[in-house]
Amino acid sequence: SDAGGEVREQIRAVGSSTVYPFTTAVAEQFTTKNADFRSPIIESTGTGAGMQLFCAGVGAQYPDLTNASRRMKKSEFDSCQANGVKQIVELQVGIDGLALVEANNGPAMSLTTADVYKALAANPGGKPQTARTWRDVNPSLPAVPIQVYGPPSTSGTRDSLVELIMVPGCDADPAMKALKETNEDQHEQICSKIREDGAYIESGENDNLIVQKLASNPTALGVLGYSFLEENQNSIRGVSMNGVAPTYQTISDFSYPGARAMFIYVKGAHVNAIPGLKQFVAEYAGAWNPDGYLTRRGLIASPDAVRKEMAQRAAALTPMTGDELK
Amino acid sequence: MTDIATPNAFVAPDPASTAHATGISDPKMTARNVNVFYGAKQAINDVSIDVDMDNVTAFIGPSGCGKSTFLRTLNRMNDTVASARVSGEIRLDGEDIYASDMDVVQLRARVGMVFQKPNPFPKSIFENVAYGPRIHGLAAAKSELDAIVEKSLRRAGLWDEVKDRLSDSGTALSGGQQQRLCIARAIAVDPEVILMDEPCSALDPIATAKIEELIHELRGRYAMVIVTHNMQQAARVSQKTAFFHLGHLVEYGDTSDIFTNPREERTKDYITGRYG
Amino acid sequence: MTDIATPNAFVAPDPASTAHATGISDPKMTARNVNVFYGAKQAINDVSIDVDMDNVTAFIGPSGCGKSTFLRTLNRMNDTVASARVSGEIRLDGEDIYASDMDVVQLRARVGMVFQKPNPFPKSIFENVAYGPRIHGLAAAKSELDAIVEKSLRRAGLWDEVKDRLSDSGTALSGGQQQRLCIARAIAVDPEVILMDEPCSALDPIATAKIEELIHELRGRYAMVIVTHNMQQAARVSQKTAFFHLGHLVEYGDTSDIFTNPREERTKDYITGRYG
Amino acid sequence: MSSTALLFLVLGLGLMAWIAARTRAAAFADGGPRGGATRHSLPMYHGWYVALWAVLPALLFLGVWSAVTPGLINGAVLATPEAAALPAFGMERTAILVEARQLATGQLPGAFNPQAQALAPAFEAEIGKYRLIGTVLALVLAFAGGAYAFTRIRPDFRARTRVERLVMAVLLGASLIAILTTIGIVASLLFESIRFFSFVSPSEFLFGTQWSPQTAIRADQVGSSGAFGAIPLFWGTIFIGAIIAMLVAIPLGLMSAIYLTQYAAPNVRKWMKPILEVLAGVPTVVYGYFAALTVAPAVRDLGVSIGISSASSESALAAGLVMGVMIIPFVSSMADDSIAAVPSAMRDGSYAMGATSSETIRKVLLPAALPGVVGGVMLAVSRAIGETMIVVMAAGLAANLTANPFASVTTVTTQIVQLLTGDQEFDSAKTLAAFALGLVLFIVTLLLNIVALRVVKKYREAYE
Amino acid sequence: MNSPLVAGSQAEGHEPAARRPTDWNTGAMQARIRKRYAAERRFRLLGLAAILLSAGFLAFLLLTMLANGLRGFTSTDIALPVDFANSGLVVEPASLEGPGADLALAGADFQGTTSAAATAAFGADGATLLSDSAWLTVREAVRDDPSLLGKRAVIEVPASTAIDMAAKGDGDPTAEARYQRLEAAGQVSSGFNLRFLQGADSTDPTAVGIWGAFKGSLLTMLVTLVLAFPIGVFSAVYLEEYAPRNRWTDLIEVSINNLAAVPSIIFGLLGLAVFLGTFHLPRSAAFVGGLTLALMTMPVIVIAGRNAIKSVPPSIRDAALGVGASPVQVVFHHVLPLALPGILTGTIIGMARALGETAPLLMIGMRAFIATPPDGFTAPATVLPVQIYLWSDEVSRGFVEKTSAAIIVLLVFLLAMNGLAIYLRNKFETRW
Ligand SMILES: Nc1ncnc2c1ncn2[C@@H]1O[C@H](COP(=O)(O)OP(=O)(O)OP(=O)(O)O)[C@@H](O)[C@H]1O
Ligand SMILES: Nc1ncnc2c1ncn2[C@@H]1O[C@H](COP(=O)(O)OP(=O)(O)OP(=O)(O)O)[C@@H](O)[C@H]1O
Ligand SMILES: [Mg+2]
Ligand SMILES: [Mg+2]
Repeated sequence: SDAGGEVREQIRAVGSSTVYPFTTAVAEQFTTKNADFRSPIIESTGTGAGMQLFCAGVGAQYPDLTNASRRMKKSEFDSCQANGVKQIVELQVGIDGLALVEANNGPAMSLTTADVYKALAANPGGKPQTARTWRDVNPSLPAVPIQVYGPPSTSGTRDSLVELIMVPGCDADPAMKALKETNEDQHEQICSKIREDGAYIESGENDNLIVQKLASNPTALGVLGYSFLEENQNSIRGVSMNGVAPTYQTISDFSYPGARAMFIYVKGAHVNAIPGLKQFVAEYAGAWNPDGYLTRRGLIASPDAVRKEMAQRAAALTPMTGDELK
Repeated sequence: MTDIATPNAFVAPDPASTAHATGISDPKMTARNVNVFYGAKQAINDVSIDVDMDNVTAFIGPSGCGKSTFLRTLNRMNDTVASARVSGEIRLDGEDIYASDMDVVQLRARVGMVFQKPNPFPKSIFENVAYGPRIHGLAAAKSELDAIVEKSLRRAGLWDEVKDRLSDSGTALSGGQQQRLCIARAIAVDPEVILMDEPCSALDPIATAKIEELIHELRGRYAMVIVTHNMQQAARVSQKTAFFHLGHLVEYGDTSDIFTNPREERTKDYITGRYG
Repeated sequence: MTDIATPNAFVAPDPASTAHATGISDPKMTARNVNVFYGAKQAINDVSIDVDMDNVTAFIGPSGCGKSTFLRTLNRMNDTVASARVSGEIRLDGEDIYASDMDVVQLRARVGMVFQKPNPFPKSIFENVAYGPRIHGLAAAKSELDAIVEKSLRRAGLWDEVKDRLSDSGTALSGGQQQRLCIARAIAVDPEVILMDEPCSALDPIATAKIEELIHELRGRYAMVIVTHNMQQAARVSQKTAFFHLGHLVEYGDTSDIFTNPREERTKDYITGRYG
Repeated sequence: MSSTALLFLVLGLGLMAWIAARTRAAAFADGGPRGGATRHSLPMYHGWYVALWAVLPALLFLGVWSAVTPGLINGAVLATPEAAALPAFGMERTAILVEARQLATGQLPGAFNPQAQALAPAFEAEIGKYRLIGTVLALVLAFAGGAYAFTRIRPDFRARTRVERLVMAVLLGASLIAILTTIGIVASLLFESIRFFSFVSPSEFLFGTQWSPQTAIRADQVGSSGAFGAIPLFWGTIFIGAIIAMLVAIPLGLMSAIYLTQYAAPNVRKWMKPILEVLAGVPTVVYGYFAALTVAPAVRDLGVSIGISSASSESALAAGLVMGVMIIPFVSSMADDSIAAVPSAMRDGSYAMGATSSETIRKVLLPAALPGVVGGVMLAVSRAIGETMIVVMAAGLAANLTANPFASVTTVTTQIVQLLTGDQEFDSAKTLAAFALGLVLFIVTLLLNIVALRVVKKYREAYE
Repeated sequence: MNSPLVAGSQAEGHEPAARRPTDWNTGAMQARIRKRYAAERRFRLLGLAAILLSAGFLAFLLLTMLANGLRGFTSTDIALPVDFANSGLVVEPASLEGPGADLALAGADFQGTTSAAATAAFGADGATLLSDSAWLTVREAVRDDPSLLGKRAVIEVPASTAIDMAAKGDGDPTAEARYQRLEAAGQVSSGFNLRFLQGADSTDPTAVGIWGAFKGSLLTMLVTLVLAFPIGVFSAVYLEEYAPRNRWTDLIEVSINNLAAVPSIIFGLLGLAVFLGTFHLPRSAAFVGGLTLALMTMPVIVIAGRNAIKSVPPSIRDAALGVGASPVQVVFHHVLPLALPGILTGTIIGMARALGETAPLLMIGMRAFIATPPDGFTAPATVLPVQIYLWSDEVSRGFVEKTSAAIIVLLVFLLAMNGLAIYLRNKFETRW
């Protein structure tokens, strides 16, 4: 009940595995630059679990910061409020691209979101899935078997895949778009359920393994964070989508469909109690510029206007009101 | 010694009572109507016997007849067998050893035991003999302990052979020496009775002869009971002999009578080697 | 039978040679100057002996004297002990059984063995007896096998007791029955010699009597060697007796001579129970 | 006084009691074990007896005291006027109280919350008060206990029996931990599982053939259809752990054991056995890495080269092979033990009939050792189906109901890890499914073990 | 002297009187025997093959790991000339004496200086040749020798992952080319990577170290040992020596045997629900990890302990009881000392398994990024196998060889423990 509680001298962060490498990089710089603070503890729990831990309350046993590969939901904000986590500072740290990739010796595909949808949906357009090769989906594509390594249904990245690529691909069909108005449930069934007959291969969190597997299986595609694509240029390359290849440029201006913003949420009530939290946020704000060290690790910087606003917010630690969320 | 309570069991009509009623002046231990069960199986059937101070008593009988079982009831070593159950009455100096307030640990210090296979502790010879005195606090000082160890080893006839290597491991001795070491270990706590379960069966003839000689020497100082499967040995070392068969005490009496003039047919068959 | 090669070992001046030279007409197996070592330790020391067809030979001696060891050299069961090493010469019908071209598998089929503790396989009674004929391919058809099993069980005097439950497990029989089953199993491959290592020591008197009776019946049909620690048993069942002591063959001769008129002091001491 | 200092004080008192009692007992007349006036127990035991009486009640009291006082202190603090401003109930109130306490005890350098700052002095005062009371009571108890025990020392007092009774109690207590752990496991799985079964019916869970936990992570999430038929997971688990792995482990393990026990020279055996055991000691994460990076691609290439174009690089075969190798020692050491446990009389019996080694092994030793071997295999299976990391890293997550070893399947343990480390809410059916899966896994291994124990036990009795 | 028992042989009356011994020398018999011997040889070869296959697999596994991992123990350094005098670094050499040094250094822009120096020395792409943590090396150098500040000095700094990979012959073509040029100029060197053994986790593969995880493993194992060993030994003693045979002890026995085979991940769930959920112990702490693993290891120790205790000959117990030792004395004076080697081997094997365990620790939050070695039992920590798991998931390719190197460290640790167990087993085996 009211017993418990621990002394804590270092920052504790939880949340998305996508943001994790950036936050750890910042943490590392923070430690080397601030010898008088203990190094932060950053745990990759996934966005949802991170939100849950973050919103559980105020006090030493709850994390100070959570990483999110998507924006906080209204429901999560409410649960935070209910638990006394009143002041939450939202910071967009940059953009991540959910990239479709293939091996460098692959068939050099160029796809549209509709192709991907038709190839990966469980019931494309409400009909049973029959496509075996990409040519079945679109006659202009090569006749290689559909094999896509992607995030499992337990991960937030999977949500992004559905939200950013599958649903738009589905809505490319006007009938589907119309369905959304009339029968939202059915629309969702048809547009967002991914096939489970083996063509879409759920791979664990280990994206390196996906890279390895692509290298040994050139006809397969993979769904990866942009940072992995950048790091492994020597073995894999991006697949262009709707004519746009995943590059730093196309993602930062959101012209590549797989682009998504990444956030961190800071607990206002902890700023004064946890030594170094303020400096940590400042370090982050200094690192997310296009020439900062985070971009070398695959972060795509936010547009200038956003960065400017975020920098101000980071300095003033202005809490959000909740109205901006949906 | 305290006087012996005379339980009515004493006059119960048991086959052996007439046998042992003769010639025993001063029983050290008395057993009356003892039954031992292992689970549902009865291993000892209504045995009454007296063990006295001046004589060596031998238990003989074919394998599995219950000699060891009965011997182990005398110092409650059977307590360690979960399935064993004992009924009847066994008294040491008139004290009921199965009474609830009997301290088993002390009883075993008073009724020592030597086993069929020599079982020295894997410690030094000195420590083997000193173990009992130590746990019973019989020696206040190291010198006292030394004295006890020396005396016990002397009595066991082992001192001259080992006095220069008391710190060697007890397990490094030969079989016969080990068995004498075990006897020394039993003597060291100054027991009143010594029970020996086939102490020579694992030994060679020379070692056997030494143990037999030792038994002769210790006679009178301790009440002794010896189980043996070697009838010649029983004849050589004991003054009283009890013949067990299938859990019953068939015959009990002076050794010379049993071997020359057995009253029971079974005893005679056994002694002449028709079975066993 | 083939004629016996006479190796020069035969005339070697060994202490026992005079003893066994007498009265043996037709040796089935001959051992000459056999030594057995376990690692560096010598367990059998220069033993020469003949085993013949018409007599039952008993090996007696105190525990550890090497009876079992010597017995096991006769069908090379000692091969299974890694540390065991045999020198000297042992012939079966004149054939050297330790020769390099000797087929051990065949040898063991010709020289059967029965052990101290009955060791039926945990299979049915039928399978126990059929095991040997099966592995050696002695029966071409099931009916032949049935006949062999029946014949063997009859010879072992077990047929009437088990004929209605041949498919019961062999381990479900009583000790004495198990031992007779083991004898039946040995007989089933039609051996020429049967070696028995204390076959009755784990049995009760009645079972023992049955086995002794069986040995009498089989006599003449197979050469038989029996190890026993029970001198009365040796006297009852054997015609020849060999007394071992500390790895040496002390005395070998007609059973009646050995028991009534031993030539060696050690033999006499042992027979009269001064040790063992 | 801090609690550590108090602890040491009490222990110090115990030491003094030990010395005093030992000295007193040593002064009793020494008469050997017989005779009336003999001391029953060694002085040391008297020492322990008194020391334990001095220390244990005091420690027990301290334990209870430290469990009870926080509530009392909170009550007292809440009664102060500063506490009136606290929010009525809920998490925030608790958080403030905890914080105030931590401030008062100096555990926190600064306050998250000004209200906590205000309450801190009150906490400080109350904590001090209760600590004083506790100290005094503990010391009194220690003295009283020690004194009581000291007065009982007499030559015939059975101190050893008493002390040993305590030792026995400690030993018994230690063995009860196993039961507590079992209860803890069941409790921690059962509660969440019951909640899971309020979302998904047990029959759907146990017999459904569709596993696709794509339920909404959040209320508004897309793709929220979910299917919780666990049959594909059970199948995957059995396929990898009980079929493929066993096809590797049983022949290799059994033949290795046979070779080592029956044929190998003692020296070879002495070396080979520990070497094989290393296989079981290699961490599973290493196997996982190895399986994913070395074995899986090779298996895929093999699949493609023999014309199975659908061969996945996350195949059941790769995971099963590596897992099979991992459990070779489980099979081989159990087989080794049970073959060695077959009485040598059996072996001799067979050799004496003229059987060759292989005939003896196949016809006599193995049948006799079979129950033990089966027991070992059962244990190996339960180890295999509980194995996590190899599958997490090498076998994929696709819940396919297929018998194609080149296809990807998933196992119960993998799904547990995925469900609990993904982006989830803690009371969604998805997370709770992990506990339900855990429960099933626990029950299955429990049954396997009971069967294995039965088999092994029955077999042991057969020879004794 | 004894008359033989009367023999009755009616039972065999129907048999032929003459005995026909089996003829072993017929062709059919000989062929059969040859066949049997052939089967014997085949069987034996099969056994040998099984052994060789198993051992071969182990060798292959170890060699693969070794081949991949040994490179992780070397690093590539670049000789970087830094002109401190003209670098614009604002550090007072005087402030570098004494306790304020760290603060003074933290304020200075070593990062900028380092990349400027790199650009000056190696051209426009100079900064990308160096590791992200190269400036730390420069800072260390200045801390060690403040006099550098006024001079020009050449400092060996770690190269970037790309150059490092190129140096090891595994880089992409541009990096290879760049490396060739650097090597031709004598500006690179390779050597043993001491940082790897001393440092903790990092996001930069050229700066990572294994010591943090190693220490976490040590602390966790310590907790496991301290809890599991006494409890395991005590339960083993109780069950083997004192427990009456009844339904309760059967229950204990079944639980223990079952716990020894319960999937490790279930212990993770237990730890999550009980230690974190109910007792609110800190996440990611070595203490909680140790607690969880102790529950997992304890049954193994109990089983090993019981076997060891069982193998102490009963005659020793009889001997002690026979001179009047109490049951407790028998156990503590005789049985336990004699069983100890066996108990220890079992313990080491159980501990080795706990050391390699990953899955349950993932459940209780020991998968965090922790850049400093833990300094206590409740401090956040990670352990070797989890570190391996985390590194295998890192973005940078430089982590591949580090993962294998960490595996080597873990294997060495384990082999040492197994070796100790074998040594104990051989040393103390059957002394009576
Ligand atoms: N622990 C036990 N549990 C069950 N039965 C037992 C136990 N110990 C002995 N028995 C049985 O009790 C009977 C008597 O055994 P005991 O050992 O006393 O015989 P013994 O006369 O000493 O035989 P031996 O000469 O072989 O030593 C035997 O039938 C034996 O099987
Ligand atoms: N496998 C072995 N390894 C080493 N020494 C052995 C082995 N088997 C027997 N011995 C030793 O060889 C000697 C003779 O043993 P053996 O078993 O032949 O005696 P035995 O006369 O049959 O005795 P018992 O009457 O006790 O059966 C003994 O000293 C024994 O210790
Ligand atoms: Mg006995
Ligand atoms: Mg023998």
